[in-house]
Amino acid sequence: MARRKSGASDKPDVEQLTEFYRRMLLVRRFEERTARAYTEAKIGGYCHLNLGEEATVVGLMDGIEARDYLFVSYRDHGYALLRGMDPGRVMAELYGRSDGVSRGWGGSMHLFDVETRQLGGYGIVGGQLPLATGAALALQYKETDEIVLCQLGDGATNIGAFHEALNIAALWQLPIVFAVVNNALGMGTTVEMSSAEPELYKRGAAYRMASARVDGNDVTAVRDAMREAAAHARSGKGPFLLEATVGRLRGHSVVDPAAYRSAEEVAAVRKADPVLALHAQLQAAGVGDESLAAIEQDVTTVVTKAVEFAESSPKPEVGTLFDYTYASPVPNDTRRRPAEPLFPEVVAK
Amino acid sequence: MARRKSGASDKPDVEQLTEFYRRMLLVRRFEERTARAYTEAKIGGYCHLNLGEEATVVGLMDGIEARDYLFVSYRDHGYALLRGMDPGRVMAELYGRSDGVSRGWGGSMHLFDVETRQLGGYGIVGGQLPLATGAALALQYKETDEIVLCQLGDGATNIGAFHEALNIAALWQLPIVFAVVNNALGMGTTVEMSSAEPELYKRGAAYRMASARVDGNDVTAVRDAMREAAAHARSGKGPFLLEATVGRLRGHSVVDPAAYRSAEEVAAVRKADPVLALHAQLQAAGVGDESLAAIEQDVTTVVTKAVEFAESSPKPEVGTLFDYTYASPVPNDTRRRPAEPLFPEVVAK
Amino acid sequence: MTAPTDVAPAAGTTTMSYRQALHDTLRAELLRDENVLLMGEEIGRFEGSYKITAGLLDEFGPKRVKDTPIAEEGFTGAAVGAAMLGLRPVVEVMTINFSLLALDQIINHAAKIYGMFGGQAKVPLVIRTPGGGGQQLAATHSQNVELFYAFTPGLKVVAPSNPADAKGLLLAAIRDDDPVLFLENLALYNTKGEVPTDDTPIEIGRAAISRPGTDITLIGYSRTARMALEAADRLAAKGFSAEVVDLRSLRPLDRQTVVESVRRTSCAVVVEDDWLTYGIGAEVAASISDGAFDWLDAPVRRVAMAEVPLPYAKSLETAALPAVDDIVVAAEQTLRATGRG
Amino acid sequence: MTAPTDVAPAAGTTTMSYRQALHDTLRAELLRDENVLLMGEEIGRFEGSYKITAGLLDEFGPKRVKDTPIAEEGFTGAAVGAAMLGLRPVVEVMTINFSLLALDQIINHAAKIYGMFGGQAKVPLVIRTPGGGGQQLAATHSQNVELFYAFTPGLKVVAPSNPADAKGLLLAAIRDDDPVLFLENLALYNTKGEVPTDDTPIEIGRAAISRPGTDITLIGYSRTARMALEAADRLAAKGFSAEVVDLRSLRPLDRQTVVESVRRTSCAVVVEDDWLTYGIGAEVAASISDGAFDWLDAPVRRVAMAEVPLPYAKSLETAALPAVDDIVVAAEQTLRATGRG
Ligand SMILES: Cc1ncc(C[n+]2csc(CCOP(=O)(O)OP(=O)(O)O)c2C)c(N)n1
Ligand SMILES: Cc1ncc(C[n+]2csc(CCOP(=O)(O)OP(=O)(O)O)c2C)c(N)n1
Ligand SMILES: [Mg+2]
Ligand SMILES: [Mg+2]
Repeated sequence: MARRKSGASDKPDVEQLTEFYRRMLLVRRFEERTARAYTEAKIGGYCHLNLGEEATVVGLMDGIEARDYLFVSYRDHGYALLRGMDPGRVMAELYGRSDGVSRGWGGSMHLFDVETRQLGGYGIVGGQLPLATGAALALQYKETDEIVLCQLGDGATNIGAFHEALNIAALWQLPIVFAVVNNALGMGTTVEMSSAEPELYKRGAAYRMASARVDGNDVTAVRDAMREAAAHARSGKGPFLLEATVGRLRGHSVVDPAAYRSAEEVAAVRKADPVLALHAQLQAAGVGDESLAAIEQDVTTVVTKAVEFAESSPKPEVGTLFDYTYASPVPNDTRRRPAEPLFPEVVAK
Repeated sequence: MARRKSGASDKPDVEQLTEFYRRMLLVRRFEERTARAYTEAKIGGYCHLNLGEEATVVGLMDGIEARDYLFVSYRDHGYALLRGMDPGRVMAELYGRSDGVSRGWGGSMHLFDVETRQLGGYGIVGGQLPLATGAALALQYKETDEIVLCQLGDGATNIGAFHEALNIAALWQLPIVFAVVNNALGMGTTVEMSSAEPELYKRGAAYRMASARVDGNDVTAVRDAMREAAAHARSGKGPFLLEATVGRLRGHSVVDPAAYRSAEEVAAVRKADPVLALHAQLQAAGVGDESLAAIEQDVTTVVTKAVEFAESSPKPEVGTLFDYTYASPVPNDTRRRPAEPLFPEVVAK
Repeated sequence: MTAPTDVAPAAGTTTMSYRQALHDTLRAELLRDENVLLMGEEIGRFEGSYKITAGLLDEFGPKRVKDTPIAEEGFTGAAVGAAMLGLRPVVEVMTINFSLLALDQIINHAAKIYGMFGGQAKVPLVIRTPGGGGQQLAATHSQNVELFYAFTPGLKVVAPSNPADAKGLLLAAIRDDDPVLFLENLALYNTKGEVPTDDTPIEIGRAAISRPGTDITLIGYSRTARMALEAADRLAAKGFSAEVVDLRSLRPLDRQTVVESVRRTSCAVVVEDDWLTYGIGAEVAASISDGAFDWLDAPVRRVAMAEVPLPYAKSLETAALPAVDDIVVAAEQTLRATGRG
Repeated sequence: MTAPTDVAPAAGTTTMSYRQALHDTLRAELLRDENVLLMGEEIGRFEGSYKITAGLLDEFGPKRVKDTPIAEEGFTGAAVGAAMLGLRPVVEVMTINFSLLALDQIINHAAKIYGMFGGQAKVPLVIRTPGGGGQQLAATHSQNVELFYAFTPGLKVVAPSNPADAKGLLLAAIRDDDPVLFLENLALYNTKGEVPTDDTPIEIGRAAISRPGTDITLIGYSRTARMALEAADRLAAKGFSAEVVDLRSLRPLDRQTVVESVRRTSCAVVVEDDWLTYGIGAEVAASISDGAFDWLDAPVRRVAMAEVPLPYAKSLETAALPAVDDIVVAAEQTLRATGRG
């Protein structure tokens, strides 16, 4: 399939677009706040933001159903928010607090919530692909009409797990959509430096897998493409490879100044900023500045409350350190802190 | 590119074909003798034969130059013979003797010879692909006009290393040809059960890599296709993916009775036997039965001598056990046999 | 239901091979729980590289017995994902050497998912795979790398040495909610033994004293536990009473049973099929020195592979691998060092 | 040329960071030998995830400094193949966690090629990779799995703890004809020290006594060797003289230096950044118990990570990782057990 745009036939529905705007703005403001918290050392580890990818995140999330399962990369905050996780619990996870969605064990890269069926954030590039494929196998096995959406970055299409997972998914005709969010960069390496076929959706051909590319700055186009891909997978036609082209507004992670990017490149990405573009589109469609400001206000309140919640959530107790090694209890598990001897009775003697 | 046959324009040269026949027959008789030696327990481990693949092996080996490098899978005996290794030393390797091409350390799956530039036989499916890609990188780095030929089986196209290696080779435009010998089977699993795109040469598309399929039972067609692919790689146009379709005359390895194959399947493969077909073609072209019998005789002599050489070659001395752990000497290497203590002085005390 | 009269009659046993015990247990578990499925290369149409799954595709069909492409990382990872959604996949990795291609999915994913997400998702997965040298398969096909899994918290690792344990531990592994690496051994498949007819799992994490003795403790697992029993026979003929501890579980490691045995015997030999330096035996030896420090009369000896990439040639391969003789020699030297030999 | 007058003047030193020592050595080796090339993810345009290769792409161009796709197995294996043909690639694997994706190429190929083919092809390859927890990177990004490489014959594994060793061992690794796993550590990159200005490699396979002492031996490598020095300072303040052994090389392991130290001090604490059970320290402890059996006055203590997938939350991460305090506590308990504390 060729590149897709939201066509003239899909009359933009202002109410719907306004709602999309609200969601995109939530991601935008949440991520900006996250960046600040990171520089204030409230958040540790690696921290990757969805800034610039808001239209894609919102479009993908609107294109699947609540009963579907989601596996994403470490660039996962926006998905979590739009899957319906409580922003406070998402922020608490970034803060490493016990009310975090992953109880503080995962952090920014590992947002997981059984309720909303986002089965992780994964920090190993490509690691989520075999898992998501297996989840789709379980759905096929159980004969449900649920599907799996597996998000990945452009750089992840070069790793072996991509090939193995897509081949298996296509071979077994599994109900899964692989969504490549192509922001044209790994960390600082461009997609052309990494992929011998930089039009990534074309890689579906190696598995006879249906595929398409969509403009990831166009929220409606992404939503529509996602719906089609989901319908394809849900109807038993097998997996689908969807590529959304987006821009990355900041560095690879919060700490990356992105010195390797040219001024023109940065300017082009800024120019295509999907949040600003939608703001302008709504203004042009007659949505008043007050309405837009009210949205801004609502979103700011949500983000502020999320931070307050995170700040006040307790740090995990050291006594819980050995609570999550095994799900089935087992004798002789070694539960000692670093200075503790294996045989205290021998040491005490 | 589409499937290739040796065209009417390439008038079959009887002398050339007779020579090809001699080589194919060498592989055939060597492998039959190997099977016998294996059942006589002269050869250990796993043992995979080229029976049915003779036209492809001969065609590929005739299509590259002596200065080119070769990496192959564990199904490697025929390549070794046609690369010009001494059949006695090849058989000695299968016997695990010190005159073996790999000094008895590798066995059937690991035939290696620096002289003839066959840089291994590899037992890990797909393991040779990154290595071969790196060898091609070295050739490009050194600006030689040599190329690498990397042979693999159809089953190997599903493993991650295939994807990573082909992407890197194409991205860096390396001088390498990947030759997939598609015998339609992994061990007992068919190519359709394993590859979502069973026309394997089409997988080149995922890397914008030139590719073609050739009838692997047609020795001239394989030779021609290999020459074209090699010329492509040698001229700096980047890698090439060549697929040769063949039949497997026996089980996956010597011990496999292949009970999973239908009688019709086996009959079809037997009917297409490239050695018998070329024999008939030569007869039809007027080559006399005496000449053909003389070839048979020569080949039998070579194989018989190879076995004699192997039988008489000494077994590796136990004293050489620690000779090949490291190329650069190093202090404190642990060189002990299983019953030896680490600190003999403490035990002796 | 728990009234004394309901107690089952003492279970009978049948003689069968290690292979048969595995096959029958897989079949029984497929029958018992429809969430159990088998996945792996060549397990269906080819009936398994070592024929453990023979007949199961015919009986259960391709939904329950899935032939996979050659894609260790892909299908092992898919099994992890399927387990997250409640299936109970039993994966066969053809030999432990090939498991290295799936290591990221096993160590970075299967072992991490329960903990890294704060206990939200279980991974009830079994990975069956044989180790073992001695078949002239050369350096890349003869490794014993169970260490990599035994080292990793979040995984459980079991290594049965006989048909009864193969059955009991496989039952436990399949019914466990954590990822279990189930180590088999090429050299054990044809060995025979008595197997209980009833379906009682063996608790993961407990060693067994497979032969009681008083003079020295021999410790092994998988093939080497069997070798230790043979060595104990030979030592008995020489007048020494060796106790044999079969670790059975490598993670968790039952240090207590090992240490208590050595506290009784005062000396020990650890037998392992992997390389000595950093091998499984290092932990066993260190734990003994730790927990039985005041009881030990001689250093703990380790009998292990020579530290080389295993050669193909039979002469060299045999020289590199531990044999029963080696255990006897090491035990005698150790007994001598204690002054009792 | 070897006349006494030709002896070089005693080399000077410069203070620099561990990062700088690595950077400068890579640069010097690129200048010295045109067969040396660097490969890895983000080492060029991005200048390295931890900036070790900053500026090198600009200086040497894309032929010598190759940015690779995200394909650990592919590019590591390509480096092995290039090494077989005489190049001397220095690969950067961004963190040791990701090396698990290349394990097949490292263990089944790089480590096997010289032996399995009877010594016909050398693999002069260096794989540089940092380990280390403590950065709140959570379970999959905080592992210390050097064990996997240290266990494997055919590989050499070095683990410098200070800038001087970083330089000397990197020189040795690049000039060595075998595959060398060069372990760095996230927590060491910014540490400083004196680095010799001359280009003398440090022999692989030898430990160093980084601080002599008489009462107890503390043993570490990489970050933990540095921690052991700090612990020795603290112990000195309490009146104990601790000797510190920095292993420097994990394979080969210099047992002799360790054991001789313990024969002098009669007790030891091993400090490691990995999980205790089956960790690097198990071999060190077992070797000591083996070689210094009659000299040891107390069990060898191991200070190591708690055996859990490392949590993200700072409170839990700190509780799970070894600290200098832990070494001091273990050393004091050990000294007390010897009756000297
Ligand atoms: C297997 C593995 N290799 C390397 C890394 C380090 N790494 C983290 S993110 C990243 C770039 C990924 O790029 P892409 O897939 O395009 O995703 P994006 O960050 O652009 O969303 C790299 C190399 C990793 N986490 N895992
Ligand atoms: C990574 C890995 N997985 C599995 C195996 C076991 N195995 C050996 S050969 C083989 C089938 C390979 O089929 P194909 O690539 O078509 O080659 P053929 O044997 O047909 O020449 C398998 C699964 C292996 N050696 N390596
Ligand atoms: Mg990207
Ligand atoms: Mg095949």
